[in-house]
Amino acid sequence: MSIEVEGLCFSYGSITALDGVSLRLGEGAIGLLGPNGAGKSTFLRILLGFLTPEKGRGRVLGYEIGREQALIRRSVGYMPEDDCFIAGMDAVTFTSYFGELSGMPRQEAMKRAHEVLFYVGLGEARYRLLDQYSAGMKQRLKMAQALVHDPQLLFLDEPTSNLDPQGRKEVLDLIEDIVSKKDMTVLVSSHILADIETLCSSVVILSKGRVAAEGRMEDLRAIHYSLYEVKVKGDGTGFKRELEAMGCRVDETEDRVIKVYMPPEGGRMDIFRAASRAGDQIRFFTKSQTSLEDLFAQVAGEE
Amino acid sequence: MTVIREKGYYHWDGSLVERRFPWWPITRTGILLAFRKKRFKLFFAAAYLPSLVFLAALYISERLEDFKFMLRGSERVIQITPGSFKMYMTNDGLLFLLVLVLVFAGSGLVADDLKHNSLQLYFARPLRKRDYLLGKMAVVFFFMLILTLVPGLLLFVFKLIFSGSFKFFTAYPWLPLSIIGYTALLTVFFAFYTLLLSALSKNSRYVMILIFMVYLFSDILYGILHGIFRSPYMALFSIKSNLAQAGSFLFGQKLPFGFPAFWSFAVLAALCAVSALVLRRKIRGVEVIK
Amino acid sequence: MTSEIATRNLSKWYGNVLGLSDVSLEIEAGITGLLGPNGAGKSTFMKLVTGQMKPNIGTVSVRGAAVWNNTSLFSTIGFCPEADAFYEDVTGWEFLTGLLRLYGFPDREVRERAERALDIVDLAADKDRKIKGYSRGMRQRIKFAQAIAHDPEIIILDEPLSGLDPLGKRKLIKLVKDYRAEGKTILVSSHVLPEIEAMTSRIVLVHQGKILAQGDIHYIRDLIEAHPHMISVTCADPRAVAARFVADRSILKMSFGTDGRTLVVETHNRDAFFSRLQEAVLEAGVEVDEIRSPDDNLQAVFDYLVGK
Amino acid sequence: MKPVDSNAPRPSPWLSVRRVFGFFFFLGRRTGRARVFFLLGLIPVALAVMVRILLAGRAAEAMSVFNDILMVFYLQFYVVILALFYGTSVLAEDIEGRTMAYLVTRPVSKPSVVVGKYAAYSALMAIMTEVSLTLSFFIMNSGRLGEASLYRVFFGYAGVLALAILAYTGLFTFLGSLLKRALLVGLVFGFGWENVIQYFPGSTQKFSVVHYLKSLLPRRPVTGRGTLSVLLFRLEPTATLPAILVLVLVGAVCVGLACWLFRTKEYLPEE
Repeated sequence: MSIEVEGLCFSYGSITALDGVSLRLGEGAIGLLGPNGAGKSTFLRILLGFLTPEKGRGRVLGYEIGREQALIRRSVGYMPEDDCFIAGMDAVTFTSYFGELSGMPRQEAMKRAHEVLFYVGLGEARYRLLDQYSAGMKQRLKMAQALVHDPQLLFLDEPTSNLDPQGRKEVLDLIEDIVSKKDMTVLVSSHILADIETLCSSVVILSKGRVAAEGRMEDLRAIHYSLYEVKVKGDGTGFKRELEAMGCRVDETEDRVIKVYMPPEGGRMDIFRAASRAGDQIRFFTKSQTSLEDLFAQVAGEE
Repeated sequence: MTVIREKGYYHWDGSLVERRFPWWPITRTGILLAFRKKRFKLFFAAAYLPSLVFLAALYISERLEDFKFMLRGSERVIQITPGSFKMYMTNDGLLFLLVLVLVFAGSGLVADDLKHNSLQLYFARPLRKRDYLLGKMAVVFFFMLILTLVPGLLLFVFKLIFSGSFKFFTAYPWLPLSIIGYTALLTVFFAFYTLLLSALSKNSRYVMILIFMVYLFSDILYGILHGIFRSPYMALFSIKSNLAQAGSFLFGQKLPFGFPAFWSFAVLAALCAVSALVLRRKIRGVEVIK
Repeated sequence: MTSEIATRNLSKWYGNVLGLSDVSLEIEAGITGLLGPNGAGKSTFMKLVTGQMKPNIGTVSVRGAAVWNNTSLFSTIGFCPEADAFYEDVTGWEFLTGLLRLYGFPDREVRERAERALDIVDLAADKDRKIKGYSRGMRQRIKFAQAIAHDPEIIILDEPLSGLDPLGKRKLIKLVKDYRAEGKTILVSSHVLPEIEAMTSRIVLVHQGKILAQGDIHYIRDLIEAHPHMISVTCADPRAVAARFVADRSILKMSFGTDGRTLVVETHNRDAFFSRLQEAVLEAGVEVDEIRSPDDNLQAVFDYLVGK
Repeated sequence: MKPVDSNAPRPSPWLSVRRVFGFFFFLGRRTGRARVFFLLGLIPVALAVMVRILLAGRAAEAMSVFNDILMVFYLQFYVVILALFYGTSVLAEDIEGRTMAYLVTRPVSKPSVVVGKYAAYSALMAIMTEVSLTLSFFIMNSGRLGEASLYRVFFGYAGVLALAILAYTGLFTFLGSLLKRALLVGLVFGFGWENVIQYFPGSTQKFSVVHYLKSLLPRRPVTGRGTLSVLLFRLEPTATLPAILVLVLVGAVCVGLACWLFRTKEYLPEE
């Protein structure tokens, strides 16, 4: 059990950020979700000991928050959400500098810095000054400094924001590779749900400072009624009329995806029969699981 | 046995060590960054000018005969005494150049970390606030000592070399100690002074103005107050006068201002205490915005 | 359609860093997605269109008029910068009204426009709080508000969705589409591909300062004939379905997923394949879980063009 | 091609300068730094009160103390420091803070941004310094409030101060648009060159702003205590009118150059 917290409460003056959060998080990649201001960053900062909770206590990697904070920080890598770097420095010095501050001997830190910079895809740009780094490159640099001292636990706050597609793929592959080795736990807080879906095996959704939903990805996403999403060649009016004739509820999203709510007795093959009757060609067909986005909206309740 | 290094993440086989001086990397990097700033080397070199002038004076005082032709008018024979060391150490020119070096090297010490909010990177490490502050202060220690203590001791040694005897040392054995004492006082004070101002704002340009303004203003304030009240205690307002008073005491010379040197030490210590308090409150892992 | 923004062999570099090289582009009304990896030149292009940078070679013009130092043009352009940079000590209201006054609107109109813009991005409740105290999402929304408060005809958005949570993103995407409906011209750059796909299918792919492709995503997709289309079919017995296609000449390659339930087919003629697939499924009576074409989205087009 | 609709608001240059002025005058007052500088300005007032108590009755001496100590404080320290900070930040502030995009994409010409900000910060400085000057002047001369000549002298001082603000702020605005490390160069100029040049006889003094300011002071600051007095003894004043002209010219030319530079150069933090 890498993280256990009991009844965490914290508020910034009048705004309550965390209102009694109790969690037991295990190994692998855990997604931390929630609308702006739900308390995600506050939760991470409490685990790191930047903020002391008003009520409640917790243990990270077995060390008590607050009392054994130095031990926690030695084995945790933190990648903050907002931009942070040191002007006038190049990437290698920057990364090895923070490696040293984590307790690595200087030569080791320098060697490891080069290695880690290649992992995050900054291999060629590692000698350039940070002032000339684009937002995406600074993002990867933050990842590098979180990995340099080889932590057991990684806190990633918005790891893929302002990364281009190639960058995002590389960072996601890197995180997946780290998680696959099963000896490092990663807590990912992100707004890009597609990333959480690819990365995480279990998810925690915070809303207004409380745990709105928690559990393994599959359990949360199973839904009871059968909903299918279909795209056909052409506008599909014939197809929709056929479906309604069979008693299905049909509606269409703006990017021409037809949502078919199939009554319990109907089978999915009826959809294909309806299409061939209407002479329309099905080009996209899937049995819809609640996508994380709907789950997010449903749980966070603002939809 | 062929081993193919797979692409992907590898662990680091070393182990983290509990270092005796966790703040040392901060100092080393701070100094490195200062030297990388454009035109800093120029200011740094300029700060050595006063010591070169003093060195020349030393040389001339030993070789009076060769320079007779130059000194035809002035009867005053250049005699090097601890007083002249004190005069060198506390003169306006040197302090002005030291402040310029402070403005250049010290303004960004904390301000840049606040501006680029990299404090959270520092404190996500097993680093105590004390280590962070000590590391940053040691950057100022380095520049102040290398511009005051090192030349001071060297000049003392040159005095012995030029005069070819240890007479000077036997006459004033305590002089090196005063040099060390005074430069230590100066260094600690300027470290607290610079860090306090550097922590007050994210904008390092504003900090540059502050470092320069507060130092100069304190002296002008003394000038004005003295003009009005004619009482020596007004010198307590000026940083430069306090340093001069404390320096004279440490060099065993006549005190330039008519009050016990203890007061100057007290004022300097009080400023350092204020700075420590503000720094403890201002440096936090993360800017908690209400 | 008349082009709102037009550039002719536009090139820009600063120092020896290449920004854009030889870009000729026409952007009509509606939403155009500007896409490219880090440092591809997206921000450079947007800065040239909003007159913050001077082109080294070539021209950039909005509605026929050159942009550099042409201040009369700027009242019809709204720009939402990427940087998270503000006048931190003022409140949202003061920030918005301060900038609106630069247009020369009378005070009453400034207040009206500010209120309307704040309602649109639903920051009305926080208008008297200092921007210093805003969360990342709120800062992004106030930044969007200042880009549309003066009701410009042309809206340039550099990474408008970064830092917003999914609900904030949905609202902003809907808002941008409303502006399209009003006939405005919107140029949006974003790194997160699904966001661009949700907003528009008209994209401009930029890479290393050059235009790789421009037009409708699906049109581009079909244009790239050299690259066969991939279709994945997940069902109980993929081999039964595959057996029907072995003889079909238009099928280039077939492969089976490791989970033993998916059949992935590569073909030039998607049309023919889909119609035959429908018959095959019905005749074989195979329960189909999913039919998808994995490379019909932006990511795939992008990877293909960028030469992955 | 849809024509650029003429009704789109396109403020006249004068209106846009006024609007930029309004925005930054408001913004300047809002920052914490303005309060710090304002407090600094109140210190001379406190000193004036002390002097008033001490020199009760000896009006002539009060005037000389005011002229030699307080005016020198204003002209050679307070205004220079303010001008140095506000002048260089006319451009550097928006570039470093990356808020330039908000200004440049508005229908206000770049020169009007420079002039508007220059005027806003000069006005801000004027408030800080003139309030302090007025208070300290009338406190120190509270005995002679009846005399008409007192007010003429006061307006003389206020005028010199205003000219100092215009000239120095203009100069440092120009420096800010030219150099990246304008503040340091400004420091060396404001406190190095301007002080040292007093020693040189002859026309070299003409190359410093403070010379013209001091030539305009109603009473030649001859005596005086404190470290600055030693620097004054070599003053060969220029006549009043040319001095005013030079000061105004320095301010105007520098701001003009800053506008021209800002208009032609692209001001972007290196991408």
